[in-house]
Amino acid sequence: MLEVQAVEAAYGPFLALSGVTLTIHPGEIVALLGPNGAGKTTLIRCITGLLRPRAGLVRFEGEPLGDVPAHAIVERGLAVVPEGRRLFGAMTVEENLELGAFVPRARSRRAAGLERVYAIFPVLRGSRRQIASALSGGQQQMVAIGRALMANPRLLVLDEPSLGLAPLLVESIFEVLREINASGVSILLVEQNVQAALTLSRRAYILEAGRMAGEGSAAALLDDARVRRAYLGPLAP
Amino acid sequence: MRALRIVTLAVLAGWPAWSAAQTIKVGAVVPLTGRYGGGGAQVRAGYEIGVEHVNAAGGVSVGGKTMELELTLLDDESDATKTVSRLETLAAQGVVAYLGGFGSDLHAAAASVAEKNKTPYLGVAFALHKIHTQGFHYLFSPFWKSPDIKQHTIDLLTSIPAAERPRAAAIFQEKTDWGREMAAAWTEAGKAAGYEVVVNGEYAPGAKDFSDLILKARSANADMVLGLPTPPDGMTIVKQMKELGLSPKMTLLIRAPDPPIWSKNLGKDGDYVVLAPGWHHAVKAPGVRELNLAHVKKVGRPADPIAGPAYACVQILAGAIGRAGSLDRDKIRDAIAATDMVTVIGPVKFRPDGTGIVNAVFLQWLNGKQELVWPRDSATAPLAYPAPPFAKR
Amino acid sequence: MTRARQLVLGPATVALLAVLPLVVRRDDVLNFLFLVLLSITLAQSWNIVAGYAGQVNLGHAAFFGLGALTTRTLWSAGTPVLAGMAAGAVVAALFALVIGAAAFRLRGAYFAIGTLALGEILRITVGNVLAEVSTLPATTIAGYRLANRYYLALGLAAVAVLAVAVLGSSRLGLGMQAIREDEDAAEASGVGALKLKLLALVLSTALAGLAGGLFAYYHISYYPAHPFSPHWTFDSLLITFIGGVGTVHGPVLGALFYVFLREYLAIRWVDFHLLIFGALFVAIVLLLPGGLVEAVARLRAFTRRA
Amino acid sequence: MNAFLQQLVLGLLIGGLYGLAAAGLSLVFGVLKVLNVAHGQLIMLGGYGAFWLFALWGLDPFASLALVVPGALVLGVILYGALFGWVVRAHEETRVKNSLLIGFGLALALDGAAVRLWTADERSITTGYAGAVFEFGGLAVPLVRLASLALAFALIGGLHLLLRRWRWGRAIRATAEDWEAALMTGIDVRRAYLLAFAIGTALAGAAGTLVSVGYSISPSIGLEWTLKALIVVVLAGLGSMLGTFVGGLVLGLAEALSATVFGGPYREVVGLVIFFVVLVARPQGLFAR
Amino acid sequence: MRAVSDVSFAVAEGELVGVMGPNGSGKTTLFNLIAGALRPDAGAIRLRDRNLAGRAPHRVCAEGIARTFQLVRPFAGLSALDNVLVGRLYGRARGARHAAVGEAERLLALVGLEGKAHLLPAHLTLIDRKRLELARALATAPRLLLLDEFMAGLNPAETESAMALIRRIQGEGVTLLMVEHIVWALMDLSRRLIVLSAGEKIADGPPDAVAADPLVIEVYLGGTRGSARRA
Repeated sequence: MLEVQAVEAAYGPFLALSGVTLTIHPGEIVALLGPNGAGKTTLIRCITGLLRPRAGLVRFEGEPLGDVPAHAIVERGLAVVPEGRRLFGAMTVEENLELGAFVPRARSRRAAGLERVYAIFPVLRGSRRQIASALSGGQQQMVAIGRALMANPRLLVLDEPSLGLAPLLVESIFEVLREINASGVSILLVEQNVQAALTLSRRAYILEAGRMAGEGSAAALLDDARVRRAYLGPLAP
Repeated sequence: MRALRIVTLAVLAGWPAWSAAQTIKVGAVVPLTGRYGGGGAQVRAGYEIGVEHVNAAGGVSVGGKTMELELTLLDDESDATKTVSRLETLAAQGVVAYLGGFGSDLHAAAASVAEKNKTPYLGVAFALHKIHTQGFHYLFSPFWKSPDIKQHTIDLLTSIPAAERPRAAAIFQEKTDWGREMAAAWTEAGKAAGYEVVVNGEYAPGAKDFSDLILKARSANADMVLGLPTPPDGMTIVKQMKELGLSPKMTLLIRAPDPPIWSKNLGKDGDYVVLAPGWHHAVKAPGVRELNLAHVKKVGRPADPIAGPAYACVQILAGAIGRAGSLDRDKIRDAIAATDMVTVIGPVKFRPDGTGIVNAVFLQWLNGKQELVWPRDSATAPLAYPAPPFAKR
Repeated sequence: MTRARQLVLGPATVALLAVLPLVVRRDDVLNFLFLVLLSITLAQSWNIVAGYAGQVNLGHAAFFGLGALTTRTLWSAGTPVLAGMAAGAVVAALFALVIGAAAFRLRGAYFAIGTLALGEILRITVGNVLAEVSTLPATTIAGYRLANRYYLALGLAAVAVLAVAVLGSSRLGLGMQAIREDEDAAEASGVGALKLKLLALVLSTALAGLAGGLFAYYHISYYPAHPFSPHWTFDSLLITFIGGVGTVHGPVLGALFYVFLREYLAIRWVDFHLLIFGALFVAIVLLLPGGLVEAVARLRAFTRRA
Repeated sequence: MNAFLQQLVLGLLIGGLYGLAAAGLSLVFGVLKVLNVAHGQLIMLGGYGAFWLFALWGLDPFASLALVVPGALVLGVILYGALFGWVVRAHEETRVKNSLLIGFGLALALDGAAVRLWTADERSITTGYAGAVFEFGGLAVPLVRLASLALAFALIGGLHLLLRRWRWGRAIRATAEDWEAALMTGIDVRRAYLLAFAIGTALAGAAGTLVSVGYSISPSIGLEWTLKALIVVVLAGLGSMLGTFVGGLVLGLAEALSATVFGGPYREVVGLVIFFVVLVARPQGLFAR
Repeated sequence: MRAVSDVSFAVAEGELVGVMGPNGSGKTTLFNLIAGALRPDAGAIRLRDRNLAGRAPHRVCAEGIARTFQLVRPFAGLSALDNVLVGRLYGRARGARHAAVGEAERLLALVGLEGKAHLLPAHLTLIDRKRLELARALATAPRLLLLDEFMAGLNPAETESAMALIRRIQGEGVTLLMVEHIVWALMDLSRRLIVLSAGEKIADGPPDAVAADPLVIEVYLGGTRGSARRA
């Protein structure tokens, strides 16, 4: 589904990623873990075409994404829920959602897409005429996920969906992700919430300071001291 | 820094230097772009045709040697600072006299540079009298000034039977020194012409809305409107007068209705407006026919109102140089001051302050044409008075 | 360029320009150089507040105009012109202090447009109140020497360049540049942003006021609203930007280039000069987005390699 | 009292034109973050377009909008492709600076070209029905200017709907808010820029047409309209076309009010003072969200 | 919306206190409040018994509180030396200019930027930019230094050297309050940790005690309540 091979990326003179490799198979949920500033968001920018890697290759469904402009990557079936949600705050919920179905592949199924999102997040149906910036954080996150779903993606990339949300909400969001995955959408989940991410995913990668520091099955990593140390330090229980 | 040096050298070396040739160099800085561009174009046509005609007639005889006039004309973008700078360029070229541009602020700046450079300056298309009260020695203007306009306004109005004359005048006063000067002059003229100024309202040039003045004039029952708007202001005034139902018996606007474009823009709403551009292509004077022919060839219509006086400037200058018999600028200056000749604008003499003693004309827009209505003896049409209301045209 | 070279080259240029009127007795050249020097002063003064303190002031003409108005009024009344210019600088700076407190509540584009409005308010008001043309008496004109104006302009331009050079490496200049780069980070480093911005504005407007005084001394006949025209602001901005904003050399290079190109084209192509100037300007901005200073640096690097 | 009300009505009428003149500038600034100081020149070109359609074929100026607006749209596409498309690649700070410089050069070039093409004479369109007036409770409402206001409102309203309903309209709004997020939802941001610039130019063309009917045009009117538009843009704040329109009306009213109270010459001064006070009190503008 | 509510703590002279908490828990807001970038709605911030709450940032700096930023914010148009000079010439120190240059150079050397004084920040690596920002903050002669995620984005080797640098600075007598995500580094450096969650202080104590606190583990390691119990 998605292959990232030996990607190297830089902002100006300093290297943000080097030799990063990652694979997602169809139908998988893969977690990408790592502390703040490790380069997770940079990797996502490389995958979504916002940043051109200096070296290496990103392939989506076998096709290299090297020169594909960012907007055309969405058309190919790769949608992203950006960090901090990045909703169009002055627009209504429904307008945000409909913009998610902007690309041709999703446009014809706009109505069905809306129904699907409202089925997943029933609260949004009630607030669909509201201005997005007036929503609570949790609802905003639902809109962000809904907007990405509207593109009818085959791979959904989520950048820190639990950020700033109460634990109960995180739980329900993750439940939704499981449902989405069950409907056939592969998921790449970038998270700080290690526990939740590893519970949800089957495999995970650990990024540290721009390099892959580890990879493995979620179950193994849950008990891996390396993960724990990356977050809680040597004194972690 | 190397580039700085290169540029410095380029400035010094590449700056146009002028060679001495066997021509009489005359310089003009005229606004071809910017807000005065329309007027500048009229002036330019007059100068260029004038120089062509003088040269076609064999040029000017200077001390037994016949020389051609060579006109260098530059654009100042309607910006007084650029006027100054470009006049200096012309001075370095060795011009023996300056021909003026258009608009009183540019004239004021230019005349003072001429004064400083001790170079005679002939300018038309400004009626501001104040410039002539500064004691300038080199400034000449064969064009009527505010006091002349005042006097001729009286003459024009008193030619109307006393019972029918306008009684209540509204002055739309542009907030400039000329506006102030003319407002005072017209107020003064009312005593002799038998009208009272019922509204004297000011506006800033370039205004988009004149309704406050028009409404005041309407409620004061003004039957005459006097003003000296720029073309855009004048057009807006007439449009809004019609909209707000102000239909005076006489509308006398200086400046705005001068360009031929007036009636193209306003259609029949522009009719009946009386104007005082200083000249008309139908005046009876020698050379007018030739000027009109050349103007038709160049622009496609008989000479514009300002083109005539501009043409006259060249005639006066050529005559003065011939009489001076020298290219000495002071001798030319004295010869201009002693001018007593007949030009396309009729006989011209100068007063000591440099203002011209020239014939006066009033025109009126009638059926989309500028008709000469005053003085009566050379009129192409009688004065249409009172003007019918806008609705009945 | 090394500091030593700068210390030699600067005075040498000024000295060269100082002897020029003795060699070249052409008023058009003097007048051209006068315009360049005036533009340097005005652009450099704008550079202080925009290039160093990072506040794009679009009402700069107001201060130029106030300087001209004050100087002309006092000079006409018999005050020596230098005293009049000093007074003009003070008036401009005082006005800056008064409006600065309000205007600096605005940031970025809002500051720019707000100051543009202030400039227009002054221009229209002056045009309304003082509608009479201001002309020097004929006796003064008879004794008018362009060289005097030229020397004053040279001195003022030298002062302006020097002021910016000194400011650029001073404590105050450093603080202003810190504000330009990041106002919050500057505040966190102890820089009182409002105070320094006001100081930059006062310095900038005082210089603009002096330039206005010079204009009043130079221009024989003009309408009092003329120096308030937004064109003076735009000229300063364009000269500074095309030369190199926030540098000492930028406005100097920019003024030379801008005034030369403008005057040259106006003389050479009477009917098409605006069109050519505009098109050339666009081309230069597209080709040299970093301004002339950067282009010169690149050129020098290139010639050194070649 | 009547005269006072009459003034306000006329202020409102001219305010609509201010609003329309500002709308295009606001759209371009809001979406591309580019300040096009040649906007007034584009208005001027629109005016000439309408003028020539009227002078050559006698086409009614309001009808000629149907040709002028598409023409301006094409001009916008060309200008974007040739000039402003290069500017948007730069970072935001350089973007504003370089757009200022390019806009200035473009303005000069257009000024010069217009003089060569159409002479420096002022032009204006006077139709057969010019000067016709509705009497409404003793107030005179000039037909042409009322029609202009209505058209301006219709155009802004249409644009408002376009930006709300049309797929690309929403894309333009999304790009204005967050171009990166727009890119991530699959919007071709460059295309949104191009569309916004072209629509902005089309609006300028429409405004120019109305200027040539109600007032007059000449090659030198550009700067004046740019300044006016700029002030309305900031007064209203970015983000809403309807807000910009209302901002224009507010400015027109303020000017009329001050002309009545302080006299005609101070018409614009008071408008500017109000503008400055609003700006200092509410830097984000009157109607920005 | 309340970002931080009713948070109280005291820092002793010479102490190094770490602040941790998940993203969005209010750490940066807390720093902004202390540094004067935000005005507190209620409460007091005292430095040596002087209440600084509500003062402008540059006044707070003059009183002796300096900070670094979560995302480095050096003055991009100024050389490294000039960056530090700004701090020296305007902060609490306000030294004479010639002395200031010497001090700035000493600080650049202290943070490990010797030989890079004339480079622009754009030509520095991330760690060097962080060092530069630290030097700029130190140049103001702070009594209290706020470090906001100083180690974020550094590789392990760089993190080690950053830790050594922080120890050196603590050795110079500067009191430190640091927000950090790299918890092992924080636990290694500090004797005391404060944990924030959703704008409230949930723990305050020695690192081992904090790390063992079930509340901390739940909010920090995250996850659902069920999985927290399992951990």
